[in-house]
Amino acid sequence: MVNKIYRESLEAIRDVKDGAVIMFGGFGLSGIPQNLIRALYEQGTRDITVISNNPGSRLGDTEYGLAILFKAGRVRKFIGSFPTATKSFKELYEQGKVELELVPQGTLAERIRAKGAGIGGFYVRTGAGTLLGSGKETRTIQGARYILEQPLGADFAFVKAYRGDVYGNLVYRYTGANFNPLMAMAADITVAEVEEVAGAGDIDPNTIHTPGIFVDRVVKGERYDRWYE
Amino acid sequence: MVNKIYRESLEAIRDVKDGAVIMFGGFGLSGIPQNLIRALYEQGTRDITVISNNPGSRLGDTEYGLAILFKAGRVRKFIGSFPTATKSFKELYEQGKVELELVPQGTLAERIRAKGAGIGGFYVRTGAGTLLGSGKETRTIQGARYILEQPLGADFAFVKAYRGDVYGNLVYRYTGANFNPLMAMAADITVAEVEEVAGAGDIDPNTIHTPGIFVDRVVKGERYDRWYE
Amino acid sequence: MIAGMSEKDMARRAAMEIRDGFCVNLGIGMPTLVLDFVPSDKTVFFHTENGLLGMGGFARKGEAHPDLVDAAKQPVTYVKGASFFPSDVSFAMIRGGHIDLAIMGAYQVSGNGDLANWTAQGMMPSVGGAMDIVVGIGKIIVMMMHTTKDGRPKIVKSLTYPVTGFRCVSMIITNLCVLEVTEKGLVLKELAPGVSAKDVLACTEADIVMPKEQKTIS
Amino acid sequence: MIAGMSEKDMARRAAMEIRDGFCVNLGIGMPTLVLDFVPSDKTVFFHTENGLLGMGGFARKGEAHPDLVDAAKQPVTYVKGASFFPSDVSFAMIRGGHIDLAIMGAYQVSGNGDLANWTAQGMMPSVGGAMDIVVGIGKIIVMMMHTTKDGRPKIVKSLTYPVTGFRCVSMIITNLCVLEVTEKGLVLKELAPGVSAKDVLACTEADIVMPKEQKTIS
Repeated sequence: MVNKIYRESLEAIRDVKDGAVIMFGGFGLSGIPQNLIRALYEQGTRDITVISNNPGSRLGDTEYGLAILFKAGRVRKFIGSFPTATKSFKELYEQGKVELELVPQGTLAERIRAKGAGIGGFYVRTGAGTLLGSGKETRTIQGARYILEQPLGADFAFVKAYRGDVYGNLVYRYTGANFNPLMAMAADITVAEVEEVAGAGDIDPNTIHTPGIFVDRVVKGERYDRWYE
Repeated sequence: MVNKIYRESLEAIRDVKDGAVIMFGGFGLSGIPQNLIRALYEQGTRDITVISNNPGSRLGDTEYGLAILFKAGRVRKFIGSFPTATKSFKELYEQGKVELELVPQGTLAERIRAKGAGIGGFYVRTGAGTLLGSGKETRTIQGARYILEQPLGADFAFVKAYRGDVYGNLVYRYTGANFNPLMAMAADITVAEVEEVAGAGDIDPNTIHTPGIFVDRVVKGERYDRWYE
Repeated sequence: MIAGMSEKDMARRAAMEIRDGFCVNLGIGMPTLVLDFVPSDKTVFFHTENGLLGMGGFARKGEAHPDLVDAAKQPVTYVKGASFFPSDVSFAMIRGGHIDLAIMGAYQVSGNGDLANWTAQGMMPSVGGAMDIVVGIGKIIVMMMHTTKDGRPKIVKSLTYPVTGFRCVSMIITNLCVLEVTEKGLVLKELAPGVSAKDVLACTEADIVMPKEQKTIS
Repeated sequence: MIAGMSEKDMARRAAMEIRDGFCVNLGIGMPTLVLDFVPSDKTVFFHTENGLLGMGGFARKGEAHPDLVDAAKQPVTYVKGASFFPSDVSFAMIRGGHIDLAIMGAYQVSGNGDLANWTAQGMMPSVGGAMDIVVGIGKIIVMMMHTTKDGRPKIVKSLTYPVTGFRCVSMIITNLCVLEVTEKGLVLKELAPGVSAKDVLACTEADIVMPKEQKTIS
């Protein structure tokens, strides 16, 4: 019988090897898998490629989320849309200690979805003719300039949902969804941390945002920081 | 103040002109905008292009849904994946009285989504090397053969939801969603018929399937046939 | 003509390919019989292309809802843990390689696993999700009668019907036998009770590799 | 240097471009001030790229939820009729042409409406949704100070900063004036109180078409 529930975050990410490519859901601090990030930090995994909208986020003088991995020098490369959000990334970047692949946010979302949906590539106008479009195959469609974008996958996706059940069905809340449902589709192994574990059949099947087929492991997050008052 | 509610189906489709390209949500008889279809029939609109998974559906000896438009000779062309579902379409097709563009179901869904999402085209393996892929641009990606597919839009989308509110937010039920949320994104004007009209703010914003931005008109369906016991 | 297995026995044999935790797409017609043969100690989610993962069975009188149907447009039920979703997500599951197994019917299968099951000459064509399934789902089992009604082989050297997909079939379960599609071509794995390897060869056009022994399906 | 309008007055002027029923994307920073100037008799849904249509305002103490933020990662509220959705749907709204208006900041705008607002030389680049917005949203209003802090023109003949999008800006609202981007180039439509056409010309590098009369923003 299938039961995707793991007892703790560390257990759910134990097989993540040095050099892994990992997608992290979240936008700023909303919808980030903070417990899986902490577990990965504790585990000491190195040389990872991070795919995420931001490399962590700053509130006042403190940096949260993925920033702990960057600060600790665990990340080889960042693929995302808005790295300016953290000072620790900026410092590493300026010292040439971390690689950056900058992707427009909508293209990032669409590339991840493309991987999950078996799309071999797609054309968008976003970035055509700009620095971010340079080197990409260009095509004129109905008078407008488009560039070809590639699907983007990963070894692991770490996502965060509000609720999840034993089959991996997930429900998000507010703007906590963001990249999470897309990343869940695009990785070899998807690990979801949730605030609440629901029993089999307890989630109305009409309200499920991520069907369990996209999720391999579910773990109840150990601790949720309250960043705002 | 915005209020997208129309009083009756006929009013909601009055400006559909002869020759219009119209998408119809639904799969078989599930999730079809049956009241809008009836209104279009009553209005007498001719020479339309129908984009839909099926050209109606048969139960026992009777044909329902879009079949009434085909039977009445109102349709110039059908774009869809499974026309075998109705005898009336088959007869017209064999007599050369209706054009058929056959599209694999997943490609149909993705082409409609592409139009709604501003994607200029995309590559899929589906159909490559087959009759349905013939004439399409081919490309080898990581050793596999892909074909280029185009976005597919329409003048109107007629969709059906379980609930809708004054802002056009929609909620579907069971397998009633199917093509409806995609078509709602891909047409110049989207008309939604719903079983229940909800007040402003009555639908939990976390459970909305189609945000109101994609929907121009909402009408409460006058009559819902019960096809099954 | 040799009868071999009944459709139910074929479905029972096909169900043995379903492992615990699998998500399985069932084609219209004969493959839906497989629903009845999944042991209750396995968690299996059946996918229907119109937007449901976790199909139960056919709805009984009083259970049917007009907006709850399967790919054949028949009213169905759903199981605990099921989810509903629109067509783009349904085909993301299929095309994106998320579904473990598909069981479908066929007009013809060739020795290298090419499949024809969407249309024939002179027929009004319909395709549905067949072409998406054959490129997206890693394991495809074809479940069909070994020959046409008038006794012509359906397992052929090369397809004469319009192709659905290339080298996509992994296994063929017919009323006569179970064949695996391998690098070396078709291999006869199992025989239906009362059917001999010679019987199979007699009504198959494609070459078949014969292992020393064939198991009989019990 | 002439002060011209305050940021609030610029936001008030920008808000006048919002029609009943509009869906509007507001950029980070100054554009968010527009939220306060939409008259209550208009139904306007504010879009934030991270997955909310129907943003209310900034959350007050006690209202904030960690999973309810805007594009600037600030805690916000939502209005009646709002909806939440994932990033692909959010950018389908943007790229697919469903949003009526975007109001954003800029480093530079050229006379033909080219826009630079994502990075500068020597800066670590960040792009967010800016490049998606400029290709997808039909009407783009830039809201910015007329010059840099040290007085150099931001409205230029051609961009010296890396381009975000080409011929995408429809209107520029600065502390000094309102300019429309037309086929003929920039046209001076309105002046801030106490500002003359000559003042505007003095700190603008791009050519400006001067209609006979300019309205003063009231």
